[in-house]
Amino acid sequence: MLDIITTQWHPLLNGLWNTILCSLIALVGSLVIGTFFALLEISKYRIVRLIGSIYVEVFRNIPLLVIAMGFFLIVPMYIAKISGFAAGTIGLTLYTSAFIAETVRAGINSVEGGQLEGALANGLTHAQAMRYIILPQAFRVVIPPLGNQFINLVKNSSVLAFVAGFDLMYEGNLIANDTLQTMPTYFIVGILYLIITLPLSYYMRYLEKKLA
Amino acid sequence: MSMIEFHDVQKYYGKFHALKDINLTIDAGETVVLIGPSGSGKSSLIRTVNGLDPIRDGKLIVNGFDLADKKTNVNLIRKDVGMVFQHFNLYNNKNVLENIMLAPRIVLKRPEKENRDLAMKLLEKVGLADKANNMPAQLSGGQKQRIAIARSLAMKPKCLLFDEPTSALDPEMIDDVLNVMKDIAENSNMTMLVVTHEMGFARDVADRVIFMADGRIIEDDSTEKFFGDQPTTQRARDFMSKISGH
Amino acid sequence: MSMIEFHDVQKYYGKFHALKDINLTIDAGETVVLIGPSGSGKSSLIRTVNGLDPIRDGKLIVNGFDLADKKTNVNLIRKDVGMVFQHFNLYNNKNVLENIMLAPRIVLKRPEKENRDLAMKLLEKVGLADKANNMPAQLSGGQKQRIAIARSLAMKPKCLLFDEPTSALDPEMIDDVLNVMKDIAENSNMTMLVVTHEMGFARDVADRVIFMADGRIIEDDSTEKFFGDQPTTQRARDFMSKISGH
Amino acid sequence: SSVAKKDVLKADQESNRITWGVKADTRLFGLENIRTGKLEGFEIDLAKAMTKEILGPKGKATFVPVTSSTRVPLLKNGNIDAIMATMTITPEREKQVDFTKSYFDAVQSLLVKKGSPVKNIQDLNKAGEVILGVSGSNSVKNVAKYAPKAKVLQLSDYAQAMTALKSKQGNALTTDNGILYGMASENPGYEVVGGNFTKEPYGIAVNKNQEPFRNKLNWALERLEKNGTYNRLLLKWFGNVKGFNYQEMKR
Amino acid sequence: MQNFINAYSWINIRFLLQGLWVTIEISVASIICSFIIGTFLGIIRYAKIKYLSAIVGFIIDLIRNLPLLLIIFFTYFGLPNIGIKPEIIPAAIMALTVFESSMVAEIVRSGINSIDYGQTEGALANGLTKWQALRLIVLPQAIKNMLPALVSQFISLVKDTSLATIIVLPELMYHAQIIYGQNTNYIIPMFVALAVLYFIVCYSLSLLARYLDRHLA
Ligand SMILES: Nc1ncnc2c1ncn2[C@@H]1O[C@H](COP(=O)(O)OP(=O)(O)OP(=O)(O)O)[C@@H](O)[C@H]1O
Ligand SMILES: Nc1ncnc2c1ncn2[C@@H]1O[C@H](COP(=O)(O)OP(=O)(O)OP(=O)(O)O)[C@@H](O)[C@H]1O
Ligand SMILES: [Mg+2]
Ligand SMILES: [Mg+2]
Repeated sequence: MLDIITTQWHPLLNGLWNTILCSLIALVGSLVIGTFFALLEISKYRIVRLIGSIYVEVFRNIPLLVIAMGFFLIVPMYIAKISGFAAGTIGLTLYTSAFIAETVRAGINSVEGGQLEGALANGLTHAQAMRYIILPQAFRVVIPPLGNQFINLVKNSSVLAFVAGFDLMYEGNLIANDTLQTMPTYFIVGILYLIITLPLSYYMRYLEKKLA
Repeated sequence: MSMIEFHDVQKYYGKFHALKDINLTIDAGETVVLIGPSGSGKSSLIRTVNGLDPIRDGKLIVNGFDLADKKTNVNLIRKDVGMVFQHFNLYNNKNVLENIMLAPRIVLKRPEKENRDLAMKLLEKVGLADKANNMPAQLSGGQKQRIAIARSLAMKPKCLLFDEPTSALDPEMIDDVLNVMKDIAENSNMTMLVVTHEMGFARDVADRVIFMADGRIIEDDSTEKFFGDQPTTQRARDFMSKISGH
Repeated sequence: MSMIEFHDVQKYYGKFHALKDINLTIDAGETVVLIGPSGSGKSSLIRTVNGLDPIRDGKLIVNGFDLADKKTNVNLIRKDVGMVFQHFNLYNNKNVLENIMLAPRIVLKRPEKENRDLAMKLLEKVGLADKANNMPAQLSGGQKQRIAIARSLAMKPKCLLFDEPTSALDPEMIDDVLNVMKDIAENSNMTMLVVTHEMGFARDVADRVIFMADGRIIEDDSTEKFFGDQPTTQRARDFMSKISGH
Repeated sequence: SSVAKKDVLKADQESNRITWGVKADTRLFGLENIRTGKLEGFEIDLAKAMTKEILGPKGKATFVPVTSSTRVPLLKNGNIDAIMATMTITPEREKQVDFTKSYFDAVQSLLVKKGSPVKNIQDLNKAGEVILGVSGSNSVKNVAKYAPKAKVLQLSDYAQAMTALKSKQGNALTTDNGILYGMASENPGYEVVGGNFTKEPYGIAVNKNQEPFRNKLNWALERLEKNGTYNRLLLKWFGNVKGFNYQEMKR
Repeated sequence: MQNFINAYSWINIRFLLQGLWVTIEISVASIICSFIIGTFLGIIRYAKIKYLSAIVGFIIDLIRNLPLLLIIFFTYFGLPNIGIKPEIIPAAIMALTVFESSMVAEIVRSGINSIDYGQTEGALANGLTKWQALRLIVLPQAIKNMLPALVSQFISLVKDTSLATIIVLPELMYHAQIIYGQNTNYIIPMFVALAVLYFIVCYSLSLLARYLDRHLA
């Protein structure tokens, strides 16, 4: 196992870096897009709500691999050239955003109705009430479930392995195939994932306690 | 000049007829107390006044705006009509000062310095100047309610609505809140519509007492008449005897 | 024979000293009312009696069992000591009848028929026989509280604890609940310890009134003394004047 | 462990059965026939023939589908006795498993779009060129030697790699020419170029310390080469592949 | 277009549906197992039992934070090292159960915490033991609150079964790969079919959840 680390540290580090990069981009992207669709889902207008829920249901109910493959194989045929890393990251962003939309929507619903009424009666418009009062409180409530989504996101970034995105899992597969030391290689890959996800999950737990 | 006018107002929740044939005029500067058993429609009535709940039918004119008209911008009404809730509804994510300053800043675009000065003055008025930087969760119920009143006053409204402002409070906190309300009623020419079971307050402060039951206004008396003689209807007399002492 | 005995009881929440040097004896069959300002420790005291909250120090003997002793099975005490909460705490997933029948069936293994008959009798006693199959969410606050009382009575306890049973209720519901409580106090030899702000109830029903402040028992008077003369301490007199009328 | 101590040949002779790890998703070598559910291909037929050779006419060959990532752990855990799954013999791999002599000398070529400026592997040795391959195959390692400046993208299977080529995710697809010719016949717009720039000897992998078993496999392979069975199977599977020169591969 | 027509021959569709059936079987088995085990573990975490809760919590955290792919791998190839040699299907169910149980445990723990503590106090004061209060009063209410999160998790589970292609589990994704192994032109039609089939299964699951949500008292 040590010899894998000594001889393969370069691709492993490269994979780790790409996994982190993809996760960060998808994290920000899915948070923005997810919040947007959460707001659509609670709109006054039925047609807007419908658009929101179609988006969420489609991306939530199709495997991430299929979405990423779609971007990698089909988009370049008709639309634009796209690298495996980009295809995987976009796929991951859209996929995760559907889950985040659900989470944020639940968070908004969990802010008690009095907060909205208080703001409206105080003269704020609906949009202002959302922006200054409801969303800030909703985000506080959704931090724990969002944390879980982010951990899932990091793990799901392994979809890059299927679209040649040079992430940790991709490099791990190659090393396992070259050296045939399959179990030790995946063991190391597992530990590298834990190095990202475990601190994240303990930080989330800490935040959850602090905000409770 | 009238501040609030109901003309044959009907309100429904789905199929449930919550307000029936409401006719009521409240003049500018009047203090009106609204009483009645639970579920009689007091909250429903008061919430239609600033457009928190829509009406189905009839005409409702508040501060010159017609609420039944879809083209009316309800925010224009809410600027001038404040509301105080049973459960305070302070913004949990803002401290006391921010609770008071937020709406004037955003809605009225009041300059920051003037906004802060007024907020501090109102905090003093409600006796809580030392709590300016506390979060709502750090306050007792009575303190929260006084902050909520200050928050409404900061908009310099012409009219204030109160929906059972003291019924979620511990008994020894109630007087602090009622005293603030009395002060407003006596020392400003605010129009006030107050749902409450505090009969002492009604007797001392109200110009008129309105009694509701089953979605209807059953009595609309001057305070002297309501407490001096007796309510006209049996319903109101029964109700008064039931709540006396609590 | 004494039902509840506190000997130098101390209770802490973390570092906060919530009950200080409590000494108190309540005899079987007595009705005791406990009053005091918010945060004075009334709930803390009453919750130690059936072991919902642990004590740090001292001796607390309830129905012959020593609660300070770790070997005491607290469930044996709870069988005989019922409790009624401010917010009712009815089982939201069970209908009214099931709320009442659950504990006797599981804890006392009371035969089903006998259980149901007693439950129906109690429902009649609290005036809600027609609500047997309702879910708690379909009841008003006053109805919920009467069901909660019936639920406690179904265990045939020797002692009942009440923690502000009427303070979450609409005023016109309060009498229904108080009347049920009066009936129990007068027509059974239940021991009752009641935290309440309803002075009329205290005056009519209580044998003794206890006043707490800052975690201490400050006054422990007979009802005649407390209401007839005046409370001894200034603290209690101030408190009484503040809450009178609410 | 117990797996390492076991004498596989003896055990197989006792049970009259050899368990092979084979491909189930690779045309010509090992592919599941979805009508019958049976595996078919050159490696399957060769494995059956070798089983009969070693165990006699009643000997049974059992097949376990494997992927590039699972074949070695399955071997080490004793789920399978031998791997015959387009596995190239490399010195790196010989540290972990033992190989028989080569049973198929694949040669590596390139597949490109017709009219592509790429004519051979040297044309790809430029920054910005992208070569597609299948992850776990040795061919991608080879191109890294011949065209170190090109970028290599490795995908999970041939169909994905072929589609990526069509999506212009790369300029050329590399692997063994038998597979490339097969794909060229399905996709008329594409052609095999670059000659046969390197050899890819496939070997049967067995666990370390199984000398008797490995020797027996080599022995059986030689017998099949001598009695013409090998050439017959070659003709059966590669005779019709357009552009594939099976004559050169005859033994 | 011709590719789509050829790819969707009856024999290929039937083969896909066979894979779908395996996906459903594996999913149902894993959902049942992980629901039972996850609830049990969630209760242990909630109950704050000395040492045990902390140990269980640590193991849950470890598993939750690993990619499922690796867990499948370790189950299938790691267990034989300690003398357990599962077949592919049991191995897949085991790996999914281990992973999903740890996710379910977290959902259960926070579901229980979401129930007003007054419900527990009411039951305790009424003479019930802690365990009776949990089982009869708190859990039934918590399950209703947990339903949306549980269903999301089970939808993920259905999709996650596709990761078991790595150990050649003959489920939907793997069958699609076999089909496009015959002809590389079938790959896009197969991915479209995968999207549709997974969508149908997963969306039905959310509809079922919505139905339950409305009809659970
Ligand atoms: N959002 C709603 N949807 C359906 N019915 C409602 C809604 N709000 C109120 N109601 C019903 O309308 C009736 C009047 O309610 P309202 O809250 O106005 O009474 P209230 O007099 O304020 O009572 P309380 O003293 O309990 O506050 C009640 O029967 C109530 O159940
Ligand atoms: N779980 C807890 N943790 C920490 N402090 C607590 C806890 N429960 C009560 N306290 C504190 O102990 C003191 C006594 O509380 P308690 O609830 O007994 O008062 P009370 O007399 O019942 O008041 P109220 O009339 O508001 O119900 C208060 O200062 C309160 O903040
Ligand atoms: Mg109301
Ligand atoms: Mg209390």
